Amino acid sequence: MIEPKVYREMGLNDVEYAQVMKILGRHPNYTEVGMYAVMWSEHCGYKYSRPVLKLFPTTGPRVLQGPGENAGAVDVGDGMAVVMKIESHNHPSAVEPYEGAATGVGGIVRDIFTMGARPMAALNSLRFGELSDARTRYLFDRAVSGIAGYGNCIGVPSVAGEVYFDDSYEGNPLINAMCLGLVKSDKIARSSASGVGNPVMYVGAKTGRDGIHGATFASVELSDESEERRSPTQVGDPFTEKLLIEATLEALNTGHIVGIQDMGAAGLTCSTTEMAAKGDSGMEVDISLVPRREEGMTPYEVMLSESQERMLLVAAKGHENEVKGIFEKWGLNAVVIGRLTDDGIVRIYDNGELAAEVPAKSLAEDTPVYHMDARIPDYIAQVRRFDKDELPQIEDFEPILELLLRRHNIASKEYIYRQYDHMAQINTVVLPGSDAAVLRLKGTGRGLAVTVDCNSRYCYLDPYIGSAIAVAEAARNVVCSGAEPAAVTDCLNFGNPEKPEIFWQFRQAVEGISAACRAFGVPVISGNVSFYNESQGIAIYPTPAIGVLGVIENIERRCTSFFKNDDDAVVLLGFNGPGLDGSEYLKAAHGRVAGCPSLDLDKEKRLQACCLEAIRSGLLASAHDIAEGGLAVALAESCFNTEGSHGVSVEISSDGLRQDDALFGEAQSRILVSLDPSKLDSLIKLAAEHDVPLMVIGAVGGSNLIIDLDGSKIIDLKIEKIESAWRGSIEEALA
Amino acid sequence: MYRARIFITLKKSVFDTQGQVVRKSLQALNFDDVEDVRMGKYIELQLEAADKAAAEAAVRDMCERLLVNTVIEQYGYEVSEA
Amino acid sequence: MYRARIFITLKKSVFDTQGQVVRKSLQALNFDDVEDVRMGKYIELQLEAADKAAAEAAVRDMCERLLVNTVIEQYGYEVSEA
Amino acid sequence: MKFGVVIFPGSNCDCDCRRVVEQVMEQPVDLIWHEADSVDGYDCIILPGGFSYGNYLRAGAIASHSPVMGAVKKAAADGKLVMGICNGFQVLAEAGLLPGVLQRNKNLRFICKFLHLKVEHNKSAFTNACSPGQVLRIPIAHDEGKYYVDTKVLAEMEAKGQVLFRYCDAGGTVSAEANPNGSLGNIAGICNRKGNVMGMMPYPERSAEEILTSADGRLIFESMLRHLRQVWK
Ligand SMILES: Nc1ncnc2c1ncn2[C@@H]1O[C@H](COP(=O)(O)OP(=O)(O)O)[C@@H](O)[C@H]1O
Ligand SMILES: [Mg+2]
Repeated sequence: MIEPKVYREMGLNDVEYAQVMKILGRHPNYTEVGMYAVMWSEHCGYKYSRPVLKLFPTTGPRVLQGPGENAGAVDVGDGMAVVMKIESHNHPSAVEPYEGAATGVGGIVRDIFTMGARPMAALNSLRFGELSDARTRYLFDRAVSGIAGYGNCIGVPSVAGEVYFDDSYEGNPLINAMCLGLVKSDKIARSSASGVGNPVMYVGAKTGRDGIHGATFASVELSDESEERRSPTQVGDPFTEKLLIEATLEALNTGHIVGIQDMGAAGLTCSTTEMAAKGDSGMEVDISLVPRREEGMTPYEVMLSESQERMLLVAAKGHENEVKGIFEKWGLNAVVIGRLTDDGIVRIYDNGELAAEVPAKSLAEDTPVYHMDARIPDYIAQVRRFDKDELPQIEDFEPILELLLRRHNIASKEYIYRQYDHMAQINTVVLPGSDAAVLRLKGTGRGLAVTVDCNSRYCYLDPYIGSAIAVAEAARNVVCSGAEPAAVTDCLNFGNPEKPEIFWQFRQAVEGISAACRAFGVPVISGNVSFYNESQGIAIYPTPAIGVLGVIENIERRCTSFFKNDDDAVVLLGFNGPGLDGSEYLKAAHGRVAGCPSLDLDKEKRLQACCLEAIRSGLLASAHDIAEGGLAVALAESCFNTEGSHGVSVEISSDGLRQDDALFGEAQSRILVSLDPSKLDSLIKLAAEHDVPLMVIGAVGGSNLIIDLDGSKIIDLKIEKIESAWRGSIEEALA
Repeated sequence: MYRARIFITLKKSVFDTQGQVVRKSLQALNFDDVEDVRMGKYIELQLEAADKAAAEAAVRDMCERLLVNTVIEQYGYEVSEA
Repeated sequence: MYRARIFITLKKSVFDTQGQVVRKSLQALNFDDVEDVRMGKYIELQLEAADKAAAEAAVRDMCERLLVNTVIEQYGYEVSEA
Repeated sequence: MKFGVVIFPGSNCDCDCRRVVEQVMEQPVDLIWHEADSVDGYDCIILPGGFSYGNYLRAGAIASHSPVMGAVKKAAADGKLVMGICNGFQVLAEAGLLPGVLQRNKNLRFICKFLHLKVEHNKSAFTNACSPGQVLRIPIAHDEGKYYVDTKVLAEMEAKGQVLFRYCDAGGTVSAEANPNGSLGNIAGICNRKGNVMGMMPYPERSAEEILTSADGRLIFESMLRHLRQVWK
């Protein structure tokens, strides 16, 4: 019999333990308790989040695979599918940033090629404390190196991402890794295991004691104790991963693989039970056959190890040697460790001796579900008490613009993406630096645009609206690149869901994402939940990172955010309005995080439709989403073109807003575009058809950024000067 | 003046993939009898200190604070008069 | 069974960028008296050999053929019975 | 003209090279497994970029001992063209087919970006389609690209025209600011004394199509074709 202390420490509560006993009709043994504990943790079992996640729209004409598999898949035309997913690796990265971030990349890439898709691009969404803090600088630098070290080695280009710095992440940085891959639509591989007698094969790296109970570790708050509880850190081996990619894709190509699943969180426990459950099968495996690199491992340790770069697959009977041969050609282990049965039971033997015997579905599907209490947090009322008229008026706008351009949340992210190979596979036709990365689909004339976005300060101020804005902004970035948004993947990073205030944030966020996705007709096809992002009891800002994939029908009609030709007209497309709430300006110039951002989904939809049609019709030379730092920052960013910078001169009026709001406000649903003046009439006509306001505000040219506000020239700065401040800011902070 | 030699390796519990690959490569070169290759870092430096004990203390301190990632690495050192 | 410890450093004539960076970082941590930091590789391995001399010969051979790039690197080693 | 692109475990850019040879240059090309013991029948062997054997120990070191490298050495001795790109260059240097070594970049970080290369002369099998001093826009993506060789060898290489490409600015000036990784003499690409083995850190196949914002890399493939056609005539 297992002591309550033991199962509680593993993460099961008394009610859950009783439930396990009921399922088994007996006391579970130590190994079985470990297996239930890890599979019923939030990280694997989604016991708190599952009822809420049901709110997402997950279907659509393009969807080939929604949530529930290793990754989602959408049809991108010509019989091709894109497989996509995002995942967190926050807790491991807080302890060992290089390996944590690296293995995060490894894990998400495995999810993609497990579906039979060749990984074609990686993205990342990062959150840290402020770079003025030494520990943060270390975490940031090492995490970026880890992503680079792993991604570069496996030849998957890291094409886009985002990073924000805010005190709320100081004790709990976020590392979210996203990946997409390409596969023929009729060749998508799945994780369900069927066919009695089919051999179960273990392939890839050997098993050690790393990361045991990693999944439960991800389901508790970080404290000094977590250092102790932690079993050896997982270290990544990108070289083995690269071999695993090639061998797996080659093996899948034989058509002799029935089902396949990577071993991520909860290792063998998760892969055996999930594969069996999905295929309505049972499975018998003998873990003494599992290749090991440490001696004396117990069944518990083997079943819970989270060693990296491993997969479980079920081959068609009689073809195991062919499959084995492929893995061995690539220098990898491939061992038959068991076979499928039909009784729905997973039996784990250790050298012939029964070590665990559990119904597959009881671990993989019938996990406990909790309907948690939700309560609006007290801080919401406080931050809403925001009267912008009380803010001191600013006289001198130039230093404010320079300050904003240097803000690490706004400054160029070159320091990061220089370290990522973003060109491998020669598909990246819009490199990092524009609103979204654009990849060509070789041999089709079409392309993809991808981005990941989330302004978590907005989400803190209002999780519902903030999350809807994250979807809107990501979609807008993709639209500005000339693509039609096709699918969303999301990584929901929150604090401890057992606290009603956190659960409220979580539910509001999911509702906001759902509303936006429905409005834009874009389904959620995959995602990941990361709770317990707290340190010393303080939660991070709610951070639902939203990845959006868009499809470009004609790759020649792609668009970037940079001004290209002198004398092009500069146009503000979209809906001006108040936007100081939650803005970077409010924080940077006034030290305040307050107000409530707003978004009108209908207007946003019209704006995106209009912009997309304008790009598709070849009207625009550039399109740039107006986000952090408002119009003034967007103008500057459009000037900073690595292929030759431009100046710009505009005249605007504050039109009922405060002057600082007109310059730096972050009202949603606005896009800054430039175009040949001869095409202006067509754009005006198009905007009218879509019922989208449009303002011609100036022209590209000169070598300065000049803004005339309400009849006086309030900003006149040399591009060269502000560009080098913007480009160098993050690197300076690290020096 | 003291001379310190510092040897850093991965902890035994951490898998040394690099060492594995190097071992396989040595075997392919017909060094069949090679086993258990561990790859690590080697640092040599000179430092001023009051005496050998002080030099050793300083070296330990450097290792803990900067040179070694104690989450996954372990280290040894030798200090001698230079 | 013999145990070999191999120390690989850049030749004196080759600039050690990493060593320089580490020295600066150490000084920033107030280890002011540190000089001449050289970064290198440390390899530990076990090997079977008839006797110590044979083990040493094998280690030299491994270094020359694979472990060391003699264009820029130099090495030392210690072999002991394991 | 038959091309062969070698795959080492950990090669990443084999398919990119194959695409450019096959689709852009319209030449036949095969992928060659690292265990192959012959590369007979190919006019040109390409060692692609990537992280062969994880670049463990030293970049290119372990791959340089692969069985196929014996065959590549023979092909080189027979006067066949051999081109190493990025990791391929590192392999050739480790294999002793090219002088010098590639060390970690001076900033100790991976660097991925477009930059400019100055073509030193056009009297080589790899540059004959360029004009002397021509500036090519080609990207780099590497961690260990700082070229180093001792001064005596360098002087000899310079004298024999073995330096083919140097990092420069858009105007063609070879300066310290235009040197991304600390390479000696801004060296980005070299050939052996005989002129049939070439290694370069920048990636010509990543800039061989207009859609990738530069097609300058084509000139290097074009040069090899011209050279081979001459030989065959
Ligand atoms: N962590 C990162 N990894 C890779 N690219 C990044 C990262 N952070 C930012 N970028 C790139 O820098 C550019 C600017 O990012 P961001 O300021 O988030 O743009 P936007 O506001 O248009 O979404 C984008 O091209 C983005 O992909
Ligand atoms: Mg953004």
